[in-house]
Amino acid sequence: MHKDPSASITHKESWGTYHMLTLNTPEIATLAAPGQFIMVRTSLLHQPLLRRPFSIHAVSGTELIIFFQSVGVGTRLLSLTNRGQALDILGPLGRGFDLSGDLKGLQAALVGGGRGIAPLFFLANELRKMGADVRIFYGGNSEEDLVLRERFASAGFAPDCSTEDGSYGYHGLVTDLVIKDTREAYAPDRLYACGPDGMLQAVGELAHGLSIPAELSLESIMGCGFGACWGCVHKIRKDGEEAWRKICEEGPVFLAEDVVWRGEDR
Amino acid sequence: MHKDPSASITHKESWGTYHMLTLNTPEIATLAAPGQFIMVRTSLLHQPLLRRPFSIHAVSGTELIIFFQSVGVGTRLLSLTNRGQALDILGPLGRGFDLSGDLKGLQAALVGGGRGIAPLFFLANELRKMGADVRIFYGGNSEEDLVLRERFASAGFAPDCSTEDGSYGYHGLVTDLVIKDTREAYAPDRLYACGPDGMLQAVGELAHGLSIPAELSLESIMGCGFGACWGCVHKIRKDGEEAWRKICEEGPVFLAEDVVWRGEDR
Amino acid sequence: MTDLSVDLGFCVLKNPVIAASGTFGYGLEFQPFLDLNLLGGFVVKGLYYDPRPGNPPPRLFETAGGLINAIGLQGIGVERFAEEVLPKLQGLEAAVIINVCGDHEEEYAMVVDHLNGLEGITAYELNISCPNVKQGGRCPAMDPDATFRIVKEVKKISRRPLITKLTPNAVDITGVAVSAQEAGSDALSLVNTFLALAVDAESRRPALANVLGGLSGPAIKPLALRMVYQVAARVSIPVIGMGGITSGTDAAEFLIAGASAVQVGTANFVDPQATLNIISELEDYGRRHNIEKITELIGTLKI
Amino acid sequence: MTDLSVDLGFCVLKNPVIAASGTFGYGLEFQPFLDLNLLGGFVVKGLYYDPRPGNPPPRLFETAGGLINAIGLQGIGVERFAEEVLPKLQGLEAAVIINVCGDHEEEYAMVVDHLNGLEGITAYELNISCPNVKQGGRCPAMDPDATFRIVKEVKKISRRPLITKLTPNAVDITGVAVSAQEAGSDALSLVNTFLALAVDAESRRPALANVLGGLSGPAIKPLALRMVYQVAARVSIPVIGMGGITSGTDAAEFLIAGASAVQVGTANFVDPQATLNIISELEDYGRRHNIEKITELIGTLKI
Ligand SMILES: Cc1cc2nc3c(=O)[nH]c(=O)nc-3n(C[C@H](O)[C@H](O)[C@H](O)COP(=O)(O)OP(=O)(O)OC[C@H]3O[C@@H](n4cnc5c(N)ncnc54)[C@H](O)[C@@H]3O)c2cc1C
Ligand SMILES: Cc1cc2nc3c(=O)[nH]c(=O)nc-3n(C[C@H](O)[C@H](O)[C@H](O)COP(=O)(O)OP(=O)(O)OC[C@H]3O[C@@H](n4cnc5c(N)ncnc54)[C@H](O)[C@@H]3O)c2cc1C
Ligand SMILES: Cc1cc2nc3c(=O)[nH]c(=O)nc-3n(C[C@H](O)[C@H](O)[C@H](O)COP(=O)(O)O)c2cc1C
Ligand SMILES: Cc1cc2nc3c(=O)[nH]c(=O)nc-3n(C[C@H](O)[C@H](O)[C@H](O)COP(=O)(O)O)c2cc1C
Ligand code: FES
Ligand code: FES
Repeated sequence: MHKDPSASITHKESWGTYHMLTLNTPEIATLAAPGQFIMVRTSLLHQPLLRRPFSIHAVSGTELIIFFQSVGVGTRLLSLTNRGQALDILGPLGRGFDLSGDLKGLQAALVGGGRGIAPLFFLANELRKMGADVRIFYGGNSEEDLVLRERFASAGFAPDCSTEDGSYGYHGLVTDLVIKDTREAYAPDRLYACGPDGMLQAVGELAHGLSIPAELSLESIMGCGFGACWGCVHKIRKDGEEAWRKICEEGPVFLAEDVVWRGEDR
Repeated sequence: MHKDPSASITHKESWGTYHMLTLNTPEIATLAAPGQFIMVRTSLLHQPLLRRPFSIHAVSGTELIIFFQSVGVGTRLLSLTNRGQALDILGPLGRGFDLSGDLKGLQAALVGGGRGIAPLFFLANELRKMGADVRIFYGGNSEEDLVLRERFASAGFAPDCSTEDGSYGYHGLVTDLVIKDTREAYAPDRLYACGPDGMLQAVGELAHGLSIPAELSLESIMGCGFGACWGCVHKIRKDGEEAWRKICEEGPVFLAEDVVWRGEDR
Repeated sequence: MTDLSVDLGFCVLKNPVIAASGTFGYGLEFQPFLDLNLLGGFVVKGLYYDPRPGNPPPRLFETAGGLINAIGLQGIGVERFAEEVLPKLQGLEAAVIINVCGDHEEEYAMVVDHLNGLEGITAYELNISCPNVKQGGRCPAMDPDATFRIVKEVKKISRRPLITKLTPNAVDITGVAVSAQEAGSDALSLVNTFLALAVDAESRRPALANVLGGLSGPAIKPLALRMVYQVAARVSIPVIGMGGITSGTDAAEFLIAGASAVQVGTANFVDPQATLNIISELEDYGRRHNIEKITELIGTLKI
Repeated sequence: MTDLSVDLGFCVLKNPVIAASGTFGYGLEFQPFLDLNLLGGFVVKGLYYDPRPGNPPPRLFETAGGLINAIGLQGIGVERFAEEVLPKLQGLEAAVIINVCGDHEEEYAMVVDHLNGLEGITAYELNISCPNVKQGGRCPAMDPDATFRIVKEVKKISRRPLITKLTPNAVDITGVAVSAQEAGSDALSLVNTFLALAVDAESRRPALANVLGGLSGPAIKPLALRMVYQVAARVSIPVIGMGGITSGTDAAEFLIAGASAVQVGTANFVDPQATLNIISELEDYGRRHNIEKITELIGTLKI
């Protein structure tokens, strides 16, 4: 966990509302693991006041990449930054995906919705290095959301795509695409997912039905990102006990079976 | 008085902490007179909240120029804008210098301190058009403050300069330079000044001593710039009565003899 | 197209957006920028019986998302207002509301009495909540009993509907609200500015000549919204909400929290067309949410 | 070089910068970013006798220059704190202050009683001012009498200095301050967060699950500064000021307004090294102004 007050932007790419920034930040890049995130200060003034969390999309040497969608004031300011500028960041933060044990031959299904695809690139690469067989399921509202298709493809992870409006790939939810495939011939050993809550919940149910584990990367508004504010909690089961646990510290990745969704707990 | 939500920046020039922006804003440029100002929104977020006032430095056709020093958060943001961006501005605002009557042959002494030089370029040009004889006195803390020297010179108004640290021109206050010249041979008919309060007060006293009129352009923190908030007042004598009058509406230019300085009124 | 009109009981506004007192001059200052007829209404600058000199400068100081002011209610007094300003405000479609001030109960009554006979006024807004004038920022609206007395007194002689404007610096704003209602106020408006201090660390002096001032703008929105929510839950007369409104969404939030209309203050300085933008954003909001009448929003916060 | 140390009467701090409760975890969370020994002190997260589950999310909402929180004082309770956390806080040069909470008078006493026997604690800060837990945000510090009773009760059994933390939502914060002093409080800290509401206009729901929350951050600085100024003028015990401090200049402003030390809250989230930056900016300020001892600043506002 480090603070780098001047992580310089060495590369920037944009597709519509989606943007990718490469940051040179040796200490943080070296420590990063898939599923972890960084907190970025988007303004030095008091608005936006708080840092914003972004998953680590990829790491190479002293550089780290974030991939984000412009959805509000902080991400808009970030989308206006340019090569050569420096960002004030904290990281790497949180506990990422579980890469312990022997993963050789593991059938890994990675499910990403919209900007939720961000951490799965890093994860896919690490899983492959460890001998796992990786498939990417990539969903969005429409074709314009699937901007990382080619990046995944040229890294050797040609994704199975879906769009809700049918403009590209499977017409429907990405989770329905995964379900369809598992009904046909695909038998994953483990699911990994990042995206909106509804999607995560569906992935958890699918994993439960298939009796396989699923790891979900949760989102929440974060006050600090390093466990100090207790603002980012989600209800999590642990040792049989349900409690509000900090996503930034114990997560953002949790086992689906431990995640209690609203409604379940009331 | 117009609002132009998209006055585009067509040219930008910078010297250290000083900057010049040329804005294309047909309606406002056409109406502008020397001594008037515009209110510029420096951020679309809530910090800085209020617009910032800037004198009209020059006008040509549909374009208008402002010249400013970066001294705080708003001017810093403004200094980071680039050609092609658009600014949200109001103008032209206030009552400028008095250019009524026959000014042919008038010996006009224009005294500017630091960023206070801004409106005097516009004024100098108009006075010359009307047949006046213009001399510019330009003061600063040091040579780095006199960034418009050449601009004035190449327009035919080679300025008499002073610096407080003696790094360029007369060593001392610009008002002392004017006083020195009037003691020697120079006999101005009218003084025009813009700069810090102390300088304006000294110019007023000099004018009083010479029994000539002086017009002073006052500054104040402004809430609105168009007479709605009553935030920008200065004590002004009018018809024998002293009252807090709005700088943005009745000024920013006042006759020195009407301006009541702190101390005088207590 | 959403019907934006709201009925306050004593008058119907074409839309719920009113420009707030002290931030809209006498209305006339905004005519270069907008057609006053497009507004739900506007409240003129606080009016005392006699002309008032106001406070010495500096009178303004900007803070994070906010503005502190200590204008000290500089104004032309009721006679000059009646002669020079009011004639220019005749025949408007927007509600014209007069912000009535006083140093004591009698002065409020004197202002109202003078205006009672004149045309072109929709309602009075009793400003018993300005924190700048009296020492330490005290004002009648800080106390339920003082509020009751003044409202009762003025209501007795007023020939027009009475809106009582509450201060957030009250001992208990809901208590004061209930008092004002019991004394016969036709509506409430809240909030006025929050008593604030800014210090210039370089000179070790207060940033404002008056020492204390009133904080307004986006910084106070969450506090104002809370107070509007609490007060609207306690009274049956209409509540006009304000504090930091700069967008149609902000206005919608106040309506949802229980306000029947809103006022827009500081935003008028930032953008003289702020009220118009808010009205059109409120229209957009209505369209997006399929709202037939904007009044459907009022007090619908789902707890 | 300016001497930054301040003597609060009951303890000497190496500098006047204290991290505020609820924004600095148990201190340990900040060790990756700074050496705790460099701080004047820090206040741990509010501690009840028993563990507390806290409020459901969303617990945070950002506003213009501010943050609304309704954490609901989630915490591990005094026993686990004593076993798991306190041993790690031994031997620090910084003052370690425990923020003591309770649902009723007895609970405050129980917490203090349990901690009295343990090492490594400099003082207690009585948090009678958290607006989140009870319905509608009420708390003892809103009332001078309730404050007097609790402070008196706890002071009786406390073996350590007592700081009473005041709420800005009080009926009259100076009255409460005087009560706390009369009941024997050794110092006061103010302000806690301001009761606030945020509404999501899209869903027409409150933005926080708890409906109401507490506003902190730069947005409240002018209000906090005003209260510190008013309270410091009325009491003789030291006042620890806070509310929106993010820079050394902000800290200097609070000292000038009458605070003997300051606390830094929300800024710790924005920058985990905020306290260190503030300390070094305060040093710069001292150097620029030729101040020998930072205590020379306290209460020097020139009116
Ligand atoms: C651990 C973690 C990792 C994330 N990684 C990525 C990533 O790799 N790429 C990416 O595009 N986004 C990511 N997000 C979401 C991203 O942080 C938010 O989109 C961002 O904070 C929005 O900031 P804003 O100022 O633009 O939006 P705001 O103006 O603050 O709000 C706009 C909308 O976004 C929602 N929002 C605000 N903050 C968050 C948040 N922290 N999480 C979720 N929704 C939020 C608001 O409720 C609102 O609906 C991640 C979030 C978390 C918690
Ligand atoms: C009619 C008028 C015309 C002006 N013309 C010019 C110009 O042509 N060029 C130029 O460089 N400046 C001009 N100024 C001053 C300019 O408006 C301020 O420098 C600017 O508003 C500071 O904004 P900021 O956000 O950068 O500073 P802030 O961060 O707000 O404050 C920095 C410092 O500037 C002071 N300040 C803030 N606002 C004003 C203000 N309105 N007037 C004076 N001091 C202020 C503050 O007290 C503080 O000391 C003019 C001011 C007025 C009133
Ligand atoms: C410069 C200024 C002057 C004000 N003058 C008055 C006034 O004369 N009478 C009054 O009732 N309120 C006055 N107010 C308060 C506003 O009407 C409004 O209640 C307050 O600013 C909160 O709204 P806002 O955050 O939208 O500005 C004034 C506010 C400002 C900023
Ligand atoms: C997330 C959060 C949690 C807080 N928890 C506590 C607490 O447990 N006890 C307490 O006395 N104050 C608590 N506070 C209030 C702060 O200590 C401080 O009084 C307030 O935030 C104002 O200071 P600031 O503007 O610097 O944040 C909390 C504040 C925040 C933002
Ligand atoms: S974001 Fe602060 S504890 Fe998780
Ligand atoms: S700046 Fe608002 S009246 Fe002059």
